[in-house]
Amino acid sequence: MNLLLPLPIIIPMLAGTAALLAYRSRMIQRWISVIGSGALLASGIWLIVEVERNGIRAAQIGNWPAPYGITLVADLLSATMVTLTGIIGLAVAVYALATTSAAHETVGHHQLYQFLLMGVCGAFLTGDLFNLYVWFEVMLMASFVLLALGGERGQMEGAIKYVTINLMASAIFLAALGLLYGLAGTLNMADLANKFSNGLPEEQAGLVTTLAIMFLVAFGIKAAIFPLFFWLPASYHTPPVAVSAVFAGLLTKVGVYAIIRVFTLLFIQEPGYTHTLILILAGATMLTGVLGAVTQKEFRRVLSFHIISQIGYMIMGLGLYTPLALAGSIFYITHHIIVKSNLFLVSGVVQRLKGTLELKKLGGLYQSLPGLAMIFLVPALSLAGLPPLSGFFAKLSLVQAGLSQGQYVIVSISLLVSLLTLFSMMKLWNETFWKDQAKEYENAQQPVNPGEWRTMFAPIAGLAALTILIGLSASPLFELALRAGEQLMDPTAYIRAVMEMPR
Amino acid sequence: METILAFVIGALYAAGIYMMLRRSLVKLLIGLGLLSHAANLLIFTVAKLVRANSPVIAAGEQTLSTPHADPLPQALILTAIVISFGVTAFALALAYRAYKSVGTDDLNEMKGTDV
Amino acid sequence: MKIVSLILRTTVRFLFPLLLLFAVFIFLRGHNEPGGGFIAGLVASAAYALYSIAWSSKEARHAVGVETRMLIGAGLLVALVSGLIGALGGQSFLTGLWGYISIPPLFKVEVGTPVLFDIGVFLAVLGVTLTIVFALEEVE
Amino acid sequence: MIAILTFSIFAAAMIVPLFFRNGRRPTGWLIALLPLGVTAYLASLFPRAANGAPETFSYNWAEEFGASLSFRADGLSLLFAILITGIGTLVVVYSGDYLKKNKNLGRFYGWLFVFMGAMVGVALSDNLLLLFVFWEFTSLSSFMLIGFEHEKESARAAALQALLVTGGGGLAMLAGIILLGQAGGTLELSALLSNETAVQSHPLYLPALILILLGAFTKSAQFPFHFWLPNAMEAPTPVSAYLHSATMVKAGVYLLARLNPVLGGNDVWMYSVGGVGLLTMLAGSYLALFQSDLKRLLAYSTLSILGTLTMLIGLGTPRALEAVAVLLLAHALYKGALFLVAGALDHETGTRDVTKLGGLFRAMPVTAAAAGIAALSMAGLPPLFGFIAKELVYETGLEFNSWLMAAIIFMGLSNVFVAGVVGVGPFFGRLVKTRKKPHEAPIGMWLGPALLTGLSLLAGLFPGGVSSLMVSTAVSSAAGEAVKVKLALWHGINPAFLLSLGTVLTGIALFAGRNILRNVLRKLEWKWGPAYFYDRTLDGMNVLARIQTRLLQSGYLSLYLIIIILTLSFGAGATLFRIKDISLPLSFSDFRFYEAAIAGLIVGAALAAVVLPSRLGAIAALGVVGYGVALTYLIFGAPDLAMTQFAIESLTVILFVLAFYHLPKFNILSSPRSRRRDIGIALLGGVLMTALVLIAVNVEIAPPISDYFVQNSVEQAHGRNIVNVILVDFRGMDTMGEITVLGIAGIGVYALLKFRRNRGGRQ
Repeated sequence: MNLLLPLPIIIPMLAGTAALLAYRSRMIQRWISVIGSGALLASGIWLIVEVERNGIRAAQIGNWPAPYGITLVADLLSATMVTLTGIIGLAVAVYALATTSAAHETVGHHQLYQFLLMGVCGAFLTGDLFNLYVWFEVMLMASFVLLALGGERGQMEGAIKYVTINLMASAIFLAALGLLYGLAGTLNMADLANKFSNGLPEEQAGLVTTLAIMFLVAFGIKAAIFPLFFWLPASYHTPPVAVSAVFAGLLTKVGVYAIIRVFTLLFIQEPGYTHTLILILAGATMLTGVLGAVTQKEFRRVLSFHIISQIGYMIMGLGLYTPLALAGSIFYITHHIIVKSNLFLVSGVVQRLKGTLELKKLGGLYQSLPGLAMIFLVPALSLAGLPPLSGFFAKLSLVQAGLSQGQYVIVSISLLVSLLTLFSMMKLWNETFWKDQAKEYENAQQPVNPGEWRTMFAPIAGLAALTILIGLSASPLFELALRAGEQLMDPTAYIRAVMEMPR
Repeated sequence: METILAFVIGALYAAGIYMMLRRSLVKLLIGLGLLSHAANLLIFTVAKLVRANSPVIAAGEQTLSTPHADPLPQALILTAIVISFGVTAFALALAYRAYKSVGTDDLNEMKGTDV
Repeated sequence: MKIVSLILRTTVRFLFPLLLLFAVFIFLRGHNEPGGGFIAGLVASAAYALYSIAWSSKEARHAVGVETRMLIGAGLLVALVSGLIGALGGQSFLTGLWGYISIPPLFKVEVGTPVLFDIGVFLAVLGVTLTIVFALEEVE
Repeated sequence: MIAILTFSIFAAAMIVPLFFRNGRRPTGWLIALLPLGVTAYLASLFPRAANGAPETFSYNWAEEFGASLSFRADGLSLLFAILITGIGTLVVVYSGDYLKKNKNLGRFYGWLFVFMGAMVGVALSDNLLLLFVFWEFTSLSSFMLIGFEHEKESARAAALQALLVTGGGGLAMLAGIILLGQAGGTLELSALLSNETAVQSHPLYLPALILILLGAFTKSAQFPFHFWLPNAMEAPTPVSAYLHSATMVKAGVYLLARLNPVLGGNDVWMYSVGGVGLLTMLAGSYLALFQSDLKRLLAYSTLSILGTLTMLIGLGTPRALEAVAVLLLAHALYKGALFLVAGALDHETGTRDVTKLGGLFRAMPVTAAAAGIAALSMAGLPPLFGFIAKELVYETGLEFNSWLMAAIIFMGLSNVFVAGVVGVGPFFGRLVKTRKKPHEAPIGMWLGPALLTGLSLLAGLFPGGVSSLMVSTAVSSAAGEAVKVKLALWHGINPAFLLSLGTVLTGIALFAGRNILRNVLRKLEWKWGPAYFYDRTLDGMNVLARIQTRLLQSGYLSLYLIIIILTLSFGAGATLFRIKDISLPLSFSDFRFYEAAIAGLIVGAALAAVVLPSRLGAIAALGVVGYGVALTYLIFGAPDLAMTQFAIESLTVILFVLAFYHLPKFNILSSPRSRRRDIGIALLGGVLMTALVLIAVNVEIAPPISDYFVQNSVEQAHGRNIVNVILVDFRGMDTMGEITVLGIAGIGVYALLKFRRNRGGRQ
């Protein structure tokens, strides 16, 4: 019980450390990676069950009372995110067994992967702003290495942009953090929320809102919102597929999570200003992302730009700022993480078969691998929001929330964008699966042995099944999201859980 | 002194940003270094400056009696320094590796992965 | 060149144990006076770094005795274990537990899991710094 | 039961392709048993619907969204559903022969059943969101079926076009449905239908109406969205027959009829629905006149009928609705048959060009007979069902004004003409040589047309029985009140009959001069139709997207950083300036000389790092900055920080030097202009940070929490160096993350420098 909250951080740290100590044996590292991810998923499920049953859980690390020590907090949003991390973590860990080269494994792929998961979980669970910075750095550092590992030219160019821009974001984050500590003398988010809650005088409130914008920029870079997303399309298509799949699913969502967290807990003094701004950014993010995707001619680049566009949906719910809308955001994040990782994994299979992801060099896969084609359709159509898949309900809840508030512009944009998403998913389908393979690009397919095939296919099929399942049982999941949204809209329970914990 | 340090911080940020905007990869790294100094100094300054009295309790005492520097921001900065050291070391290795595989350190030549 | 390296080697041979001792000293006083695992780790790695400059990274690796990445792993593991000790006793993760090791007339030392944690920090910093320095030195 | 029924068709979609594995090819006859059974079951539900107690089913699904698994089989639903499964049965049999040699027949059946299930779902849904789910499935399966011959680029383009147009309409409809739900308080159709006044007086009525109409219009290919339908003729002919004439395109019409009781009955409805229908009718009738491809010809004439149906719903009188039901049925029977005939002709002769077909009566007698009778029904001649339909339409027209009547007559004329061109032209006259030597189609391929025409004839001869019952129940549902319909073949000689007679005669005359007509009209063809706009819109979007992406995603890292800094500066700056009495307290008095000297050292060293031309100089300057900062820490009571900073700074300098040994020298690469720009940006950032620090230093919302550490460090945490205690105890979690970052950096440096691609290769 006392380990409930730290466990999702401890498990990957232990797994990463164990893999590091076992650096000589690739086989042991592979087992550690899969077992560690599985255990992480189990701890995530335990966490969400506990939080669902008993409300927001908090743990004072080191037994120091809040706000003096560091508090880990899990509300439904955090618990959901941790569970999703477990799901994607396990799926990609298994998939990576088939696709990661021995060279990558020898220099530490599995260790880095576990540390990445550790950082992600830490960011989701911490209740302390500076601690959040630390977890961000853990996650970023691991992602830097994973991204750059391989040393090809494209990877290097992508990595330099990714690293530089993310460090810029960290610098902004750190500065905002320092200023915030100077103002309020504390770093515990619940404590900060408490101090901000009883009506600040104008100058102080204005300064807090200024800091809010700084945090928005810092987290916005990490979440890849407009106009701060450049690093993403420059880099996400360059590393090995297993790496970009986990990046695509999880990393930007940590930024989104951070934005949602601080703009529902800390910076709620002037929602008319801040949240309207977020709504505008959401619309711009959706549009620019999807338009970027339209121009792309490579499988993973199309997918990368779609991440941006969907980040727009996720913060649209925050911009609308009602329980229903936040529930929509949470539902959307849930759906997106599963679907987007899966699409990247599918792209990896395509790359494995064809040796390339350039659309003009692909083709003929519907004829030769109808099973893969059908599995591609599930996440692809879900991404476009076709019923009754998960994406439909994600979109529906946001559209319903927007319409019930009379926010017609953003709703229209979101619907238009979903049409364009459909367009570009079907473009992928046309080019990869329907079109005949052009003769001049026909190359000898690399043989895939059955074991490897199964290892790649199992996670893809599993995630596709999950996508369908979410669609068919949207009701209980949305109910959960709605309760999460209500928790976010009323921070008092969060504050109470942190500040009045017996220990 | 806060006022003066505020300008020092501004100067460090400006210098760091300027260096990051250069086309040379190496200058970019120097810019990053300047930026992290600026951020650390910012935390330190905003959290009130107190001259000379470090937050170390004298042997046999239970607490600090004299006015003293705030220990918490010091701990934060220490963490930040260490993290930025790790980042810098990695960035150096990355720069080396990038230079080897791209063949130049001109950042404007490194745009093959966009567009 | 030869003379320089000869002087360097002689100096290092003299400095090396001193620096290591100094590292231990800084580590031990860290909880009460300025110092601590982090700075101690840096000082210790400076010792080995000097060693590698005076001889070679290969010899320095030999002097370390274990693969430097093992040191990183060990450091992280020690830190993690120090946190888990309190947790397994039913306390919160990373809770500090304190006790005394004493041989009554000779000495009495206060030890606790935070000290163990600091040892982890020391090992990790040493491992990381050496890994980086050696790797950079060994770039062809 | 009706829910299970619907889902069983979807299940069949998944199972049927499995029968085709390993080269097995079961016959279409066997597969057709399923839709046949479903048809029979649906027919058995009719009496209950006619008695006003339709079969229903309801189950919770996603009630948070207002969605439920509600099904309801009333007259309108059943009429439509029976049409779908009945014609579906024939199409399944037909496809078995038509695609006999196609290796993907199994998949074809799979998607065909997905479509069938979706359409039955649309017809039987009693919940608007559920209906929408099925609606989207029809779009998707239609996409797959239009693009069935996917190696052809034209097929892929047509499929995508259909999907985008109907999908876009579908999204508008989704918004409309949600608004309608807000206006009516529910998404259950049967509940909504009794809530007419509340809905129509609600402010959201108009937007909801427009959005839903967009969905219906795109689906039913109404003007100006009609262009996708002729292009969809890329699909295999059974698909065209099934989806694009008999069933899917009628989904919009069905929806309009379904919602007529709640949304209709006012002027907005009449003019929008009626007007669009009228335009579509005219456009389709006109465009049909000069086509020479059999399928496109049929497609345009289908458009004219779809327009007519929509127009009639817009008019909304009981007689108009009666005409809708009858025309819907009659059209499905004859147009389905004619499409199948067109497929048979294509299959047997290798061409679909009407100018290259003729005199095939002898070679294909059964097909010819079926075609001829179907054509008669289409032309509206007694004793076929088409005649009854046409009379009803004419009578409705006569109830309104003469302009409308004239338009309807034009439609009639066009249909007589097309009936001639398709049903008569290819079979009579002189035999034209074709690529393949024609002979009669296999039984599976003539059975469909024969049965459908047979039904046309039966329904025409005996309109009183089953057809009257079906039509009355359907019309009652569409009108929202009980309507009793008595169909009859012969109404005596009345104005409608006379006009109809005139139409037929003129139509025959036109048919005689068809080649001249075609050539004249071709010359008048207008290229700026809606299809042109569709293409331009798509092109425009592509251009816009490319410009935007090239602009934003330029590849220049410095531009990205500039955008970020500008965003931050303007975002934070603008927010800062919103504060009314903003004060920048400056105090230059409180400092000591050596402090100022250190400050000067830092700034000077930073400047040096910027301007020094040598790498080592810049590194040294960076180191001096670090030492200066460390001195500042020392002065202001932070010995730990100072020690760490000194150590780290030295180490960093060493690392830089080690790395720079392998990196190139500094070069001045940027132009003076971009340097000036960058100086500006850099100053902007610096000024912002200075201002923020100056303001923040003097504002305190709450005192710092550090006192707790001071009080408890010794007693609770057993340490006197509070900073160290914070690091290893109070905030040990931070340090844990910190050493992990360091560890990763170590692994990372090692991995980057030691990575060798060829080591081991793929496992």
